[in-house]
Amino acid sequence: MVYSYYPGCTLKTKAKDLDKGARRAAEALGIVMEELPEWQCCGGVYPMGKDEIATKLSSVRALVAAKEKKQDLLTLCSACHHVLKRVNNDMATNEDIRNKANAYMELEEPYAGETRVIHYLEMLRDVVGFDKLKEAVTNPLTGRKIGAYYGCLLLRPSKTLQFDNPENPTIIEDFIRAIGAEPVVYAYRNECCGGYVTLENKDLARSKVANIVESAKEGGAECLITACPLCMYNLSNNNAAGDLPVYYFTELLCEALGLDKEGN
Amino acid sequence: MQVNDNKDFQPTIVAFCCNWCSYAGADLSGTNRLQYPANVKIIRIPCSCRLNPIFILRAFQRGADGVILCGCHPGDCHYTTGNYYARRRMSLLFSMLDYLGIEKERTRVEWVSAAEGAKFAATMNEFVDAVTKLGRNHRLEDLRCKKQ
Amino acid sequence: MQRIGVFVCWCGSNIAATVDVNAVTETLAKEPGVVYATNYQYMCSESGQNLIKDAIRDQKLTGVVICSCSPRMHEATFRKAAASAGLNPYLVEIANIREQCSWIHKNKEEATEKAIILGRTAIAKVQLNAPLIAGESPVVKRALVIGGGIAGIQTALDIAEAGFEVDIVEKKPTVGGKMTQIDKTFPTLDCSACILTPKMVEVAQNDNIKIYSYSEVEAVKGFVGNFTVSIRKKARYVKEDICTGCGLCTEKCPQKNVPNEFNLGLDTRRAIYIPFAQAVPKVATIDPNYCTKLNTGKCGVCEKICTAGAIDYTQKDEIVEQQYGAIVVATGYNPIKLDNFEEYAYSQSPDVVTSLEFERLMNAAGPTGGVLLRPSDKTHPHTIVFVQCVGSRDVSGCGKPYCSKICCMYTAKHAMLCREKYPDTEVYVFYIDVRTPGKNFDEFYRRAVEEYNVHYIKGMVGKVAPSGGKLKVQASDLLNNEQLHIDADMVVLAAAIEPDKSARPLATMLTASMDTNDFFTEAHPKLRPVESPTAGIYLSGCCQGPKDIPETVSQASACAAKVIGLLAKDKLTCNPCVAHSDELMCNGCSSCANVCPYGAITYVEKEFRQPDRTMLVRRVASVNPAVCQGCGACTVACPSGAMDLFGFSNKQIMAEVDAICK
Amino acid sequence: MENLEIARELERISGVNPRKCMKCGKCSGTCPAYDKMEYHPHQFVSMVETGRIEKLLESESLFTCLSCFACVERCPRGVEPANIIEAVRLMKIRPQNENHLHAEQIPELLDENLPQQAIVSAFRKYKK
Repeated sequence: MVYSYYPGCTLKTKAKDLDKGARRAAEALGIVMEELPEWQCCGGVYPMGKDEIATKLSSVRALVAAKEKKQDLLTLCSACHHVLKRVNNDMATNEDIRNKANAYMELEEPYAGETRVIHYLEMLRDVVGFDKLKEAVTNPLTGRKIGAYYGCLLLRPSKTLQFDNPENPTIIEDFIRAIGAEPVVYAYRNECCGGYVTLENKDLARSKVANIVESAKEGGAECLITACPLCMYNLSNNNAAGDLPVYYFTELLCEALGLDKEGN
Repeated sequence: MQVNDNKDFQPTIVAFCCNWCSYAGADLSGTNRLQYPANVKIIRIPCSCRLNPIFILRAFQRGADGVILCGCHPGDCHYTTGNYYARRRMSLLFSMLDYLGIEKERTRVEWVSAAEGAKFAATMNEFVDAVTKLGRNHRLEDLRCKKQ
Repeated sequence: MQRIGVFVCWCGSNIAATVDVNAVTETLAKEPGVVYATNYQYMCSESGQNLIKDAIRDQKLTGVVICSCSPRMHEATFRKAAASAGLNPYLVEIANIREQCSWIHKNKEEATEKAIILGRTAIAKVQLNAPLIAGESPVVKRALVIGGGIAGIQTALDIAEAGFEVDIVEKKPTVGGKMTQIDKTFPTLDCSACILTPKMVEVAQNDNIKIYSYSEVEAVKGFVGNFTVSIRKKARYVKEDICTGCGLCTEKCPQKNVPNEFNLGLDTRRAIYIPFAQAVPKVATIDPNYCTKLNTGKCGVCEKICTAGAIDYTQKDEIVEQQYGAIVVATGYNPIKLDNFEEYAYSQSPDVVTSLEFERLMNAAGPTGGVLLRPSDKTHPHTIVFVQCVGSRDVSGCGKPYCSKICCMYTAKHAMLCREKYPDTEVYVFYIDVRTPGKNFDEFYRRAVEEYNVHYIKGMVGKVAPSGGKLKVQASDLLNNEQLHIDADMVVLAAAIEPDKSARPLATMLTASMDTNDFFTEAHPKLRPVESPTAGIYLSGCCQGPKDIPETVSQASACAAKVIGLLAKDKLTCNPCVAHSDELMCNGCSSCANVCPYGAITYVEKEFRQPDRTMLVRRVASVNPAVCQGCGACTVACPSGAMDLFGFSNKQIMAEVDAICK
Repeated sequence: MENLEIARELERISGVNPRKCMKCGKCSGTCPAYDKMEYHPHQFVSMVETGRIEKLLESESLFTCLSCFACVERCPRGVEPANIIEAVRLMKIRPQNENHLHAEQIPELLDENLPQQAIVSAFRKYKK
């Protein structure tokens, strides 16, 4: 299976671990990730205003590029996934946004949301299959108790993202089982960590992180895994107790597949 | 749109009323002595969905100046869905008539319940006014049926 | 040659004051076909009617036009008079010169002119009237009630009481329905079983009632007065007539781990079971999904211990065919599945329960013997949060757009019972609106607040987080503009109710219409609330819309009254103003059947003689006059003009149009 | 009257019809930033509906919303309170010199591990 891959800015800088692990693991699983040439920042935050067109264009360019290659667009960062998927949905369903974006882009063939945006985790679940992944695991993380942290952007709004049950998701838990570890299901795994205000309202961010960390630890989690660089930063840096390590899910994936972090 | 300047003009108006709601509504406006012009003549049909577009064409052919259909409110049809059929059929027919040059103001669908005597009278007053302003209708008229 | 008589009524001065009745009479007398015209002070009076009757006989009239009040007033009167004089009643037409002429106009000249046109219009129509004979169809004097809950039971009892036979088809092994699972009833707090079980016994003992339990309706044919219904009696692997209901088998069966649906899965039962002690019929049923003998061929414990010899592992489903005059739908409701509401953690914590589960937890015959214990650790809950409107009034696509109607009251009941039985519990009720219309209902709710000190909070729960054996409830308190965080021991969800899943396929079988929520629609929302628009189909209970028990019972009895009214007749007189198809013109395209709301149109293969004398078999529409209600939708849909309506034919209406536009 | 016009403009930007709200308060029951907000999600919806926009425009609550979409997800009437809050935010920052954060403030808030998203999510409250 060959995918167009949209890494996003953060994965090229602060969240290299997320990207590197994903590429190595994909190779081991027989998935080809072709990074889009000349991709631009998705904007990081989905512009909700119905009259915001320009801020959606960079996402549309990535979607069009994947369409031209006749490939699904694979994403890894939660924020990029959220933005690309929602912009794609706008292009498919909102006539006004579609017309204006197409008029601006002057494409040969107007774009109407044809590209399928798929997250790396969805790819593992729906294309590779968690049972196949389990077979590929050479170094099962037996005995490790891991809490999945979903955050907001992968799940909501579920009508557009259609990622998993927004209130009781299971995809990361299934992933944890596939790599041989034991998932810790805790109530706050889909509650916001306060990442958006981490720059200027540390109090709020810290109190949200505390709820999540407490809830996970109570369930016996030894660490958390996430797909979001912002959650990663916030959960690691704003956890007052500082006692619950947070990893990208791809880091543990590599470990289970017997690949070291640097990808050897 | 032509504007009528003949003050004595009396339009001929055919009103089709469904038996269960609008005909009863028309009766109620009579019971309450609510006036509306004598130009309106009512034909009773079992349901608004009984109205064949041909009847309307025939009316215009025979010299009617306006045709109005009254039925039960959506969801209240005695036969459950008849008024929905009527609404769909009439919207098609009226746009065709408009295309043929019979102004949109000459045709109308209105929902009048059995309790809405006042609405019936008001609707008829409005409709007669609107048609009177337009004057005689000559489109579709069959010259053999021309009035003396 | 037509011989038409015209009768102009003065209606005292009601007509005569604004309409010159003499002028109308004289003018109409000159219309073609009119041989007699007269006017009279009160045409509807006995002497007025005699005037008409005499004229019909003396003048040998072939049609009658009466210029009088609305046909909605006296059409039936004049038709009857004509019939008694030997004229077909459908050869009478009314020109409405009172409500639609004299009463709405002041100018006498104008009104007279209009009255003449209306009279002329009626004459034009009556020329084309055909004598119509109302058909008759026989009535099978037996009713079928589908669903054996309180609605079905009440309807069946009332019909049986009137002396007619009734069959109840119930898909579960026992009748009783949801009410058997309910602990107490509002607003009186009397025990549900205590008032229901005597009725169940009554149903079983009534000679006029036959219960098909563990059975489903398979197919329905026919029409009002004469339905043929196939009923599938599912194999229960126990001979119903031999089983004594001793219950020994249900104690000895080694398969113990079957979720007990009567207690909503809160405990277990055996593979052979009697749903509950007061079940009717009190007969054991083997659950084929769990029975070891049926699945592997080994075991047979129940057969060995049954002294009556009632067990029969070879039993097969059986189809029974039966005739009915009327069918009552009483398929009831279910709480919705809460998969879309995981923010309340229903599947994540056993201590989050639905209200119906809470009924079982409070019930003396329930899994905890009537002691309120948390399902997770069997401890006594001290803080209980009730959440209203879970899935009701929800247009987001997760729930139901309507108000489920019963939740406000049963939640008040639950809250009150909790506080009464366990005064040490704190009870919170989160509500959007409290809706308590009904006799003694609002007083009941206020008692919960004022006397039982239940905390009613205007707001909604946003999240329930199971944590450390507690349920962390996060909610808004809109009146105090606060967000609340409550550590609860139990959360009770007032789940929306929806029609039973069996209702949709049943509606298709019955050609009874449903709304978008799968509730059956009534023939008229105000005036015919217990009848389906499809003749002979009646609606009882929650299949028509959410209802509480008192409302269900009154609707069930109303429904029975309607059924009795039908069954009391030997023959049904049909409305003769129905559609009919000209077979020579019909091309069998199905356009008419597609718009018919009653399923009155079927297709038959018929042989026709061609111009070249060969015979050709064609498919043509055939209208069942007993089912057709005469709306006329098909007459307009028909592309070939084969469909027409008696009494309101194309020609008649066209003649009226011509007369008005002349 | 003028405020009602602004309210209709907000409805256009957000694509939300606040009259669909049935005042159940589930958005505010759900909101993770509730305690730090002066006006809460249900108040945003109701104040836009009735045209009381000025107070909202002056409130810090605009920038306290975490854009977690929990209110959008759980609203039983499909009202999307987060979209309304975003629309008010846009109305606040679109005029020149009305920025919530200024570019020169940003460097001192940064630390070296901070991912770009955090800066962008601060920047969304900012227009050049």
